[in-house]
Amino acid sequence: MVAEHEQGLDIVDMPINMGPQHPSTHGVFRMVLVISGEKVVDVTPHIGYMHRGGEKLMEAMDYRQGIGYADRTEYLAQFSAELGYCLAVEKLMGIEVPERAEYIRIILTELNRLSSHFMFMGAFGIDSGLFGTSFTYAFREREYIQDVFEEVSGDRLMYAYFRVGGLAWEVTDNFTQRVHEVLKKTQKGIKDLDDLLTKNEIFMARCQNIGAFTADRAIAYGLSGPLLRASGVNWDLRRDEPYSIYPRFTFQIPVGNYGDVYDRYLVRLEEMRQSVSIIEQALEKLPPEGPIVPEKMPRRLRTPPGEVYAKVESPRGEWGVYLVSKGGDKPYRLKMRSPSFCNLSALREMTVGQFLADAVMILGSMDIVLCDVDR
Amino acid sequence: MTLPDGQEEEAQGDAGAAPETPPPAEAAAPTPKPAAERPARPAKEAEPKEAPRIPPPAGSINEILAAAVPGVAMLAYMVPTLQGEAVAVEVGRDDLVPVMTAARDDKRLDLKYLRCLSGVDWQDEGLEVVYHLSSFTTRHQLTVKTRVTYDDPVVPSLASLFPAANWHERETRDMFGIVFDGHPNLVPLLLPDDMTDHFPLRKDNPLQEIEEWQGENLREGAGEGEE
Amino acid sequence: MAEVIAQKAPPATTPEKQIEGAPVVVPEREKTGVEREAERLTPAPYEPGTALYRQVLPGIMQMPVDALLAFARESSLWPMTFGLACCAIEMIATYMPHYDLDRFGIVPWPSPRQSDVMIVSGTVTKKMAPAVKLLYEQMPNPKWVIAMGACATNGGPYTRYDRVLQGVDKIIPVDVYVPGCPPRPEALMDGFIALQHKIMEERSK
Amino acid sequence: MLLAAPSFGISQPAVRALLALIVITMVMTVAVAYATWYERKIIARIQQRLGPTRTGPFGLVQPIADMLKLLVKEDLRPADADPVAWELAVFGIFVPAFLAVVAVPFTADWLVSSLPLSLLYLLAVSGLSFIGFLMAGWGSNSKYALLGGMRAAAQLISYEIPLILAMIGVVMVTRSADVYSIILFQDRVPLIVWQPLGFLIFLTASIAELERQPFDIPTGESEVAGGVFIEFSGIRWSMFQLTSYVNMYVFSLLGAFVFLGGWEWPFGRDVGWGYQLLLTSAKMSLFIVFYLWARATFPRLRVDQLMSYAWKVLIPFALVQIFLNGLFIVYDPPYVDAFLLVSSGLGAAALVTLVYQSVRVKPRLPLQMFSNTVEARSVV
Repeated sequence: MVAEHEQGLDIVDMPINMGPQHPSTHGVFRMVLVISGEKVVDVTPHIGYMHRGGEKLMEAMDYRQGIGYADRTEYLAQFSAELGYCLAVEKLMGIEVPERAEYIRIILTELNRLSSHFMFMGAFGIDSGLFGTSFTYAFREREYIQDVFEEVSGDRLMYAYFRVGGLAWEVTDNFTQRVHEVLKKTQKGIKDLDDLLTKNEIFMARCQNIGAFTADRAIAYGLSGPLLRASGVNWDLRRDEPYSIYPRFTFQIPVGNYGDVYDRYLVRLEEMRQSVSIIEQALEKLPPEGPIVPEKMPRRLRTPPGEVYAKVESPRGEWGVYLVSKGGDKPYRLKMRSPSFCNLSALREMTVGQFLADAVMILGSMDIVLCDVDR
Repeated sequence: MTLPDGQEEEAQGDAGAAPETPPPAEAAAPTPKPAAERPARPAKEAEPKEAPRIPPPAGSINEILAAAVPGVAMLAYMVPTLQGEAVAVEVGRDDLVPVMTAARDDKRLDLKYLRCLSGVDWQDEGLEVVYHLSSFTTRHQLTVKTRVTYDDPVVPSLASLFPAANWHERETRDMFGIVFDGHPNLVPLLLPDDMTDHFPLRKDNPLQEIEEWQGENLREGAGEGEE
Repeated sequence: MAEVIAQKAPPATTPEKQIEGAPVVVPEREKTGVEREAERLTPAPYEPGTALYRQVLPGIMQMPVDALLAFARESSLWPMTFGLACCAIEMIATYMPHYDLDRFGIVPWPSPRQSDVMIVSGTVTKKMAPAVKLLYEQMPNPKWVIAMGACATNGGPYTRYDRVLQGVDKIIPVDVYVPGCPPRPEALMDGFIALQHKIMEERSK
Repeated sequence: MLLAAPSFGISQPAVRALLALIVITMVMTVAVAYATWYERKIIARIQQRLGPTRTGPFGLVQPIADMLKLLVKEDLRPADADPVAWELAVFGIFVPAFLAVVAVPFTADWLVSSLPLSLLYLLAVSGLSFIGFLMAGWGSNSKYALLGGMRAAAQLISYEIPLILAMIGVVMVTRSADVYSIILFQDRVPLIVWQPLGFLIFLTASIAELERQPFDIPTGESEVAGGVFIEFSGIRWSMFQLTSYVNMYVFSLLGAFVFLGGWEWPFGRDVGWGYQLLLTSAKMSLFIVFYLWARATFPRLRVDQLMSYAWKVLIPFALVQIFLNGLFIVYDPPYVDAFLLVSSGLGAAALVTLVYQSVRVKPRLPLQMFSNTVEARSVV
């Protein structure tokens, strides 16, 4: 006869700590998952392990020195961050950027979107279980793009190449021919990754209808970028709040239907193809010569007192800069609205009820950059 | 990238003096350099101290907002954005929630997308919380601001209205000490869990000095690189 | 749950009826968050491991066995998959086809138990420091640390922010410093080669 | 083994078996050490990398260096680990792997001991290893290890059944459970021709038994970060790696002998042990390259998908296979081989299409593309 208390064997939920050091947390992100069996009952994300005060230090630096911090905060889409920062300061100072500098900026930002999405494809393959093959394929292409960035700006990762008012110096003279070469290799790279992952039965089984997120929940949580478009909201800053010279190009904006992990992957894959077409159009229209910095640039950049909220479509979403200035050559307050921070706040609602292995896939599909989350 | 100390001193002094019309209380620049030693700089034209507050043109969304929330004191002015000008509204602290619910639920405004919530530390004019709202259907953009003083930094929380505000409010509390009452889980987000009395982003929190030599006594002979 | 309302200064305890002659009990001031954190940032104790085989065969064939094992250790250095910030992207790039650390026998392993090298690639903030120390202590003994990038060496561009630890050698002993922000993959490989030379010279571990 | 050849003339079988065991352990250790080498080389080549090249010519000294380094690593044991389970876990996994090697006939006259039921013995012994995983998972007292241990137990048990059912199909056709006679049975036609469905089920189940990539959930790197082996370090951990490669050899040999005809098929038995050994290792390496290729290109299945695939797909198909074999063998129609081939081939085709369709059952809407020029209203 089974004793009374033994009949009611209740299953105890086990808290598991996916700690700051874990192969699939894309950096120092910690989440405590409470799981019963394999199902996730509760998720508490802990961030702040990479909070290193980019905003406070930018307040102590003048406008030329602050560009390095924009790079280091969003270290996978550095040109988008620099573009956002420069647009904010130029709007406050009322500077007109010359034509040639605008085109070069757009070409480099879209190339940077390609290299950031390649990094996502590589990391997402590792989360789904591939033993590194997607990483090596993706990084082979990323290295070609980084070669172009290195020839142009002199550094592989931290470019600091955009300056308030235009560019730091002229690009190399075989720039257009080099970019054409890289675009051919990138198209082959996108086709390789597409064949490796998209039609793979196990990959589809692991990604379809996992972590589905409806459109109005996405808007309520302030998601942006591929996550928002995957949920079915047709919103892209390059078209709906056009900045720089994006209205001159024609490209498509992919929007998903189910908002699950597979749609996010497809949206990013489609965005890579669109970026290639944008770069080709920009290369044709690139004026062969012309100034890259306006003639009358003040020696010390001083902004009139005032505030501006400039936003840019970075590969992860809307990367915004809220710049408050009390005059002088230093920003008084500079808040970086990072897309990874807002996308990550919706992790709990996406993951509760899924399996433990899906929690890893959902976190991977968000493509977060930890320095961007903690600034 | 690290700031050369000499240039930083001079920049600190320079920024402190330039913009405000120096009333005596504020004029105490951190390093009172004797004026003679500094090179005489050409007299600069008087820079405008405060941004000009241009009232928004008729028919802009702050009228709809005022109609939706009658009897709320609102100071409205234009704020530049990349696509031109947008409306900013300054609201008192206790009628922040009705304004926000109206902005979100009113069909003509439909501002459902809370883009960014940031705290600004205006030193003597108190702490300010800035909300950037925008809408997908009507393509409106609105900035809502509230001011609180230092000794009573409490702002009603919007976490129930906008789930996006949940993490932003926790971060602003960590950085500025503005307490959002009504917030479901106001535990430190970016700072360690037991640090609730240190606010890094406030203006009175100085940067730390660079230490000359580090890690010399950790391991005997670690420093000299012996053998 | 930390108390919600943040007081600027800890509340002064109201002195009840003071008993004469009783020693005035000064309420020990409740430590602020910063001091509590400073206690957690004490450096990890470094005790060099005593090689097992040296106790088994104390004097016999000392030199060749040392040389052989040092060669074995140097040519199969297993780092831990542990990336902090932007330097982690350059560390990953070094494992990838263009630079391929696998040629040196260097394979990243997920758990600290199976790794010999800890590459600290990125800024060590004061909230992350206890975790880095714990990981260092979990690694089995002949272990080395490579401080990759300016942030791990002395705080780098973020050194003036008070939440950042100025260099990881404040908490764990570092063997090789790789300069750069972020250092190029070739610089990291050079760091590994320098570590290999160091292992060959320092055979006493 | 080598000593069984008449030239050695050692009479007592016990001494001969002991010497054979010693030779087998030596050969297996070296073979396993170089299994790590060529795994890293082949996977690196699939990933367009070079693999170890610096230690010795083509990195040939790399496995020796790894082995030596792990030998002198500090042996850590977590403070609150359960000492009994922790110590015995290594042997719980290590011993069954080497027990299985005893019954494998490498060439016609090279075998440690010829058991009449060697196939049954092989399957039984290789089914023991999940106890070691449970002990390792429970012993190291870490949540990840416990999770990995539970997953390992569930996976190994539920993939043991389709493996055995596939083998029963083979035994019904060859009417004997001894690997030696199964090989002799295939002197004209390898069994894969008559049992393609059995071969497919054996292949999938063997990957699951080895816990290699599509099914490597107990040691899933990205979820449980090394799973069962998370707390083991140094030589203890390398014992686990050693056994996973020994298992890989055993299952490759099993597949080569039972389905591809082993050392018998094209050239027959009397061609001399050199050719036979070459033929066996060629067929074995077919399997090994498939395992490595699967490791480099397949993502990982989720736990419930893995279990449902075993119970709802593999076992029913294996039962159908046995039913068909029984039908044809009992009624013995004139062309029984043709009937076996056709039925099993249809079964295999049905299994492949089921897997292909299982993911595409609900048609997915493709992405909607909005042009950036027209002022598109938002969908919401």
